[in-house]
Amino acid sequence: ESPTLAKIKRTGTVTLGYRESSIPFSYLGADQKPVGFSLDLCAQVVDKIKEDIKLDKLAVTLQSVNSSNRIPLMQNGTVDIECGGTSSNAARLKQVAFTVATFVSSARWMTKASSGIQDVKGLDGKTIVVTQGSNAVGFAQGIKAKGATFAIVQAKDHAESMLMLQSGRAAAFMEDDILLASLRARAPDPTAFAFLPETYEKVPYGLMLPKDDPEFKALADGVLKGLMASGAFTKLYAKWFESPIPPNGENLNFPMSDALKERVAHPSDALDF
Amino acid sequence: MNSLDFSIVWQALPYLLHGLAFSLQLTVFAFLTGLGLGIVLALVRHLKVPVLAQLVVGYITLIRSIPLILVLFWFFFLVPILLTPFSVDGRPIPVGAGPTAFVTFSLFEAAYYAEIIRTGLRSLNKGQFEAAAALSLSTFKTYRYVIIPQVIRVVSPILLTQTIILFQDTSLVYVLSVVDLTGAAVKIAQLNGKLVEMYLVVALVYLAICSTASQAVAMLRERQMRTVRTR
Amino acid sequence: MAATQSMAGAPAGAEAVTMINVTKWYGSYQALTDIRLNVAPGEKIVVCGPSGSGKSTLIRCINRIETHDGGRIIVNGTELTAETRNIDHVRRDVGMVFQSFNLFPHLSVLDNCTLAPVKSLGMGAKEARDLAMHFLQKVRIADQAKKYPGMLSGGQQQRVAIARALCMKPKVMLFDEPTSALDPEMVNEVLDTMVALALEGMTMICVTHEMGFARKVADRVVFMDQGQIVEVASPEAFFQAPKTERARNFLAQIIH
Amino acid sequence: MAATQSMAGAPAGAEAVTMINVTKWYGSYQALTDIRLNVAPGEKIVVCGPSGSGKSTLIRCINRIETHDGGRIIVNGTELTAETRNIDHVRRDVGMVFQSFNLFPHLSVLDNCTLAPVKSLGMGAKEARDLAMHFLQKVRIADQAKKYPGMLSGGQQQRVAIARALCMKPKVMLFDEPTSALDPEMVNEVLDTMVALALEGMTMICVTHEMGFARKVADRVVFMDQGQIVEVASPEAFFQAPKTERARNFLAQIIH
Amino acid sequence: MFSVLFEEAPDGQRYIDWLISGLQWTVTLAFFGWCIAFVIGVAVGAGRTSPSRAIAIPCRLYTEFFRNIPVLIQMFLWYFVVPEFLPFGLGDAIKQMPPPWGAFWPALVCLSLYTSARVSEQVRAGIEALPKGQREAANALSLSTWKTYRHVLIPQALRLIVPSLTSEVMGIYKNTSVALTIGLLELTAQARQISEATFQTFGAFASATLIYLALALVTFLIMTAVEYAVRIPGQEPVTGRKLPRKLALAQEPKP
Ligand SMILES: Nc1ncnc2c1ncn2[C@@H]1O[C@H](COP(=O)(O)OP(=O)(O)OP(=O)(O)O)[C@@H](O)[C@H]1O
Ligand SMILES: Nc1ncnc2c1ncn2[C@@H]1O[C@H](COP(=O)(O)OP(=O)(O)OP(=O)(O)O)[C@@H](O)[C@H]1O
Ligand SMILES: [Mg+2]
Ligand SMILES: [Mg+2]
Repeated sequence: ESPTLAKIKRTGTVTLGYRESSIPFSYLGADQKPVGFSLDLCAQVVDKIKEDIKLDKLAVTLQSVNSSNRIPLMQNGTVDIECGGTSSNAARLKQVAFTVATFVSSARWMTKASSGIQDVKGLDGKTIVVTQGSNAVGFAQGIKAKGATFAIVQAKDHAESMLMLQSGRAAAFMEDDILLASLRARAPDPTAFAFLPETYEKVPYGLMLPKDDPEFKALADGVLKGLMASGAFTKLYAKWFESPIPPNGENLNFPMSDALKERVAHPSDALDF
Repeated sequence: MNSLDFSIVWQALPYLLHGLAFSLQLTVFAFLTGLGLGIVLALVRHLKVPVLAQLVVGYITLIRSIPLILVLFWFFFLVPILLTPFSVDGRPIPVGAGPTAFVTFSLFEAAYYAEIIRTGLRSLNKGQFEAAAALSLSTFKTYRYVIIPQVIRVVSPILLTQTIILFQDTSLVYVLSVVDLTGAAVKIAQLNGKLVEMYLVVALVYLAICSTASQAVAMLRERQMRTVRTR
Repeated sequence: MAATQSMAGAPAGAEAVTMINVTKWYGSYQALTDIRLNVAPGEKIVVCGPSGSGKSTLIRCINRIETHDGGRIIVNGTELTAETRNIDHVRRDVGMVFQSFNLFPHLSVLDNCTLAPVKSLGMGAKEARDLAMHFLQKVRIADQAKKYPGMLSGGQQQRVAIARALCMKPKVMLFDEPTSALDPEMVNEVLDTMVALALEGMTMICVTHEMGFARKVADRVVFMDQGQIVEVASPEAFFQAPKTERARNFLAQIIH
Repeated sequence: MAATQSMAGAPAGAEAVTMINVTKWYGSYQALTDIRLNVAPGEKIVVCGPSGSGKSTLIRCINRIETHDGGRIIVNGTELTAETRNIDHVRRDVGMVFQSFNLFPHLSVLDNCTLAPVKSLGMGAKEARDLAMHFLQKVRIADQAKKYPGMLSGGQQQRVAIARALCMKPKVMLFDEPTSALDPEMVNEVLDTMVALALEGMTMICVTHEMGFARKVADRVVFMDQGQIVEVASPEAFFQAPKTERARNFLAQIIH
Repeated sequence: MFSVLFEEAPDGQRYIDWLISGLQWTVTLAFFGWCIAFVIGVAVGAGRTSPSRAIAIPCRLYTEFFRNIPVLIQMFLWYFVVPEFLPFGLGDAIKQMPPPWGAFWPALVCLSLYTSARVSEQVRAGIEALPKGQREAANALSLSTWKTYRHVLIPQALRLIVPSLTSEVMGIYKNTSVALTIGLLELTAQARQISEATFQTFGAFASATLIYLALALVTFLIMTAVEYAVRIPGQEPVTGRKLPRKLALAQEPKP
C-alpha cells in the first residue's frame, strides 16, 4: 500500500506545503492566509484522499515551505504534497515526483519600458538579474555561452530581483513568464515594464509529491485529469490568471498558453514538448 | 528611488507585531534556558569533571564552528529521521518548527553563554572559593550563593551583547518556515514590492529595542558598581 | 542538618589540633616537611618565618583548603581524610580569616555573616541574624551591617571577616596574616579585636609578623623556614634569645 | 622635540615646587584645603598622616595626575594650567613612583625604562638604552633587564619603577607609599635605594610611614589631616615633640 | 551523500567547483572584512574609554548603531538604499559596477562595520579591565594620550581579549553568508544553488557545514598560536592571583 496514504490514514492528517509569495499558485492572501491556484487543485486531491481512505474526518495542515526546506520537509515526511509553483526537471525527478503538468512556463526578459531595449542584443554590455536557484540562472548562462556579453547578477529572491531592475542596478530581469507577469501586475506602475520578444524552453510545473509512491501519484494525477476533462481546470485557471485576485485585486491577464492547452487536452508529466 | 510609501506598514501591523512577539518569546526563552544550561556547561568545565568536561569542550567548539542557520537546518531535518526507529510505520516523525526553534536556540546559545560565564569565572579571585570552603559551604551552595551571582554581574555587558545577537538571529527561523519580525517584514515586502520601507521600519524597531536594552544594562551596572565597589 | 559533635574516639582532654608528620608537595616542590604540632584547646599559637616558608600552607591544611600529602591531621577528634563528612565536620569547627579578607562583595555585611550559618548549618534566618549582630557588635561594626564590603575600609572589612568566621561558632580560629593588607593605622583596630578574642579563651593559630601581638597574647611562637618547623618557644624566649641562626637573621630583618 | 628648559620668568634660586592655596574637590568632598608648600631644589620632604588625609591627592596634583581646583602649583618655574604644553613640561621634570609599581607588564624591564625617553623625549634608542642600563645598575638590578615585570619580586619591581622614573632625568621625584605593598623583608631593599638617591641630592617628596627613613633623610616632615597641612617640622622635632594633638595621636598609632 | 559534488553542473563545471568558488568569496570577504573591522574596532573601542566626551559619545553611538541593527538588514540598506542617497553620479557609478564587485564592496563595508562594532565592545572591556595605574603611570612619564594608548593600553587590552576575539573571528565566516542576500555567491549561496539545481539539499548543505567547520578549526588553531605568541612572560594567562611574587621568590635565593 502507498506509504503516504498509510500515514495519512493513521494520523488522520494530510499536510500540504505552500509558498508564501508564489503568485498566483500559492501565496499569502488577505490576513496572511495561504491561497492560490495550486492550493485549489490540492483541495480537490484532498477530497479524493478522504473519499479513498474512507475517513469521515481528515484534518488538513498547511505548512509553509521555502526553497531551502521544501525537499527535506518532503523527504522527512512532514509534507505530503507541495502545492506551490515548482517546475519539474530531470535532476529534481531523482529526488521527488511531480503530478501531470498543471502549468507550462517559459523564461522571458522583462526590462524597464523607458530603457528602449528592443531585444536580447540590446542587453549586451549591460548587467542583468536572475534569482538565485531559479531555472533562469541556467538559461542566462546558456545565452551568454552562445556569445551574449551581458553580466549576470543573482538576487536572493524575486522581490529583490525586481528591486534591482527598478533601481537601475540591472537592465533586465529573466524569469518564468508567469512570475514576471505577477510581479509586473503588482508594481506601482505596471506599464513601466515591458517584455522582450524572445521566449525560451518550455518547462512544466506540477504539484510535488514524495518519490517512490506510484499509488499516491496515480491518485493525484487521477484527480487532475478528471478536472481537466470536466473543464473545471480551465475555470480555475481563469479564476486565478485572468480575473482580479486577492488580496489587492490585480488581474494578471495571463491567458492559457498553447502548450498548456495541449497538456490539458492530453494530461502528461513529460518534460519535453 | 520612488518616493517611499509607509502605508503598507500600518496595514501589516498586526502581522508584524505577531512576528515581533515571536522574536521576543524566542529570545526570552532561549536566554533563560540557554543561560541556565550555559552555566551548567561552564561549571562542568570549571570543575574539570572527568570525561564530561572534554565532551563539553567538544560540544562548545562544534556549536561555535557551525553557522546557526545550518544548526537549525540539521536539527529540523535530522531529528525526525533519527526518530524513525520509534515510529510505527517506519517513516520519520516530524517535529514541529516551533519546538525545533526553541530547543535549537537554547542549545546553541548555551554554548556561547557557557564561554561567557567561563570568562567571568576566570576573573574571580580564588579567595572567594577558599572563603566559601572555609565556611563549610558545599560546592553547589558555593556556586549558587557566592560565585554565580558575582560572575553574572561581571559579565553582564557581554551577556547583553550576546543576547542582542540572539534577538537578531531569530530571523534565521525562516528555514523552519516560522515567522519572526524580520520574516514577517520580508514576506509583506515581497508580496507588495515595498522592500525598502519594510526594511527601514525593521531596522528602526531593532535599533530602538536593542538600544533601550543596552542603556538599561548600562544603568543597572552603574548602580551595582556604586554599591559593590565604592573604594 | 545541625552539626553534631563528633567526639567519638577522641581521648579525653584531646588536643584541638594535632599534626603528625604532615607533608605537602606542590608538584615536585615540597612545601611542608614532617610537620608535628599539637595545639591544646584555648591555646594561642603565632606562626612566623620568612616568605615562602610554608606558613600559609600549614594553616590552610588545617581546614583542608589545601590537602596534605602525608601524615595525619586531627582536629577536635576528627581526622582529615578525603571523606566529605569529615571535612565538613572540621570546617564547621574551624574558622578562618584571610589576609585579603575575601568577603563576598555582592552581599551586605549582614548577609556575609548569615550566609554560611543558614545555608550550611541550617540555622533559622532570625537566629542567624541575631547571632551575626552579636558578633558584629563584638568587633564594633554593628552599625555598618547594611553596607556592602566595598564601602568599608580595609580594617573594617577584616573585622567583618572575623565576625563572619565567628558566626559559625568555631572551636578554632585560623588567621593568615590578617593585618598585612591593611594601612598602618588600621592594623591596630584589627589587632585589638584579635586580642579581645584571645582573652575570651578562643583557640587561635595565627600567622603574623606583628611581634607586639605575639608578645601580648601568644602561648607559643612557631618559627618556620623552608617548610619545616625550626623552632617552637615561648614569646619571651623567642624574641630575647632565638636558639637558631635562621631565626636570629629573620628577626633582624623584620624589626628595624 | 627634545625638552627645552622653561626657566623663563622663574626667579633665580626658585623653588622646585611651590603650592599656593591649593584646593581639590572630589564631587562635594573637599580632599585638599588651602595647601601651601614650598620645596627647595635638593630638599627631601616626607609626607605623613592618617589614611584619607589627602597625602596621595597632594602629590598627585604636583604632576597633574589629579587636577587641582583652586590655587596655583608651580613646578620648576612652570605653572600647572590646563595647557597641554605646560603639563608636558612639568611631567618631564617630575618622576613618580607608585605604591603598586604600575610597571607595564607587557614590556621587558629595559623597555619599561626606555619607552618614555624614546617616545616622549625623542631620545635615540641606543642612548636611551645606555641611560636605562645606567639607572638599572644604580638600583642594582641591571642583570634583570631582559626579564618581564611578572618575573620579579615586589621589591625588584619597585626598584625598576624607580629606575624608570629616573630615566626621564626628572628634577623632582614623587613617591607615594613606595614600600607599603611590599613584604616586610623587601621593604629594606627599596628603602636603601631611596636613601642612596637622597644622598645624591635629588629633590624628593615622599609619602611614607617608614619613620626610620624619615629620620634618616628627611629635611622636613609634613603632617596632614583631613586635607590640610597640620604641621611642618624637622624630623627630630616632629618625632620627639609633635606640636599638635592630632600628630601625637597619629604617632602613637603607628609606632607600637 | 556527497556524490552530488562530482556530478556535472549545467554550466559544464562540476558542482564542487561551485563550492570552491563560493569558498573563495567567503574567505576573501572574511579576511578583508576582519582586517578592516579590527582596525576600526580597536579605534572605536579605545575611543569609548577616552576621558573626552567629544570622542567617547560618538564612539558609543557608532557601536550602538552598527551592533543593534541585524546584519541582514544593514546589508540590504547598504546595497539598495545608500546608493540612492549619494550625490547623483556616485550612486549611479556604484550601481553600474559589474558583478560580482557591485555586491562585494557593499558586503565588505557592511560586514566590516558590523563586526567592528562588536570588536569595539570587546576592546573597550579590555581597556576598562586594565588597572587604573597603567594610565596614570603613562601620564606620569609624560606620554601623550595617543602614545599611552598605542604603547601601553591597547597592547595589554588586546592580549586580554584574545579568547573573545577568537570567537569573533570564527563568527565572521558565518556572517559572510549574509552577503548572499545581495547576490554575492559565497559558500552558502552556492550550496543553495546546488540544492536547487539537484534537489539534493542534504548533500549540498552537509558539504557547506563541513567546510565551515574546517574554516573554524583553522581559525581556532591560528588564534591559539597568536595567543601563545603574544603571551607575556612571567604572567599567568589567568588574571587575579598574585603568584608572581612567590614564583620570583622560589627562583631567587636570598643574598
Ligand atoms: N599553588 C601553589 N603551587 C606551587 N607552589 C606553591 C603554591 N602555593 C604555594 N607554593 C609555594 O610553596 C611555598 C610555601 O608557600 P606559602 O604560601 O605557604 O608560604 P608563606 O610562608 O605563607 O609565605 P608568605 O609569607 O609569602 O605568605 C612557597 O615557596 C610557594 O612558592
Ligand atoms: N577619585 C576619588 N573620588 C572621590 N573621592 C576620592 C577619590 N580619590 C580619593 N578620594 C577621597 O579623598 C580623600 C583623600 O584621599 P587620598 O588618597 O589622597 O588619601 P591618602 O592620605 O593618600 O590616604 P591613604 O593613606 O589611604 O593612601 C579620601 O577621603 C578619599 O576617600
Ligand atoms: Mg602566606
Ligand atoms: Mg594614598
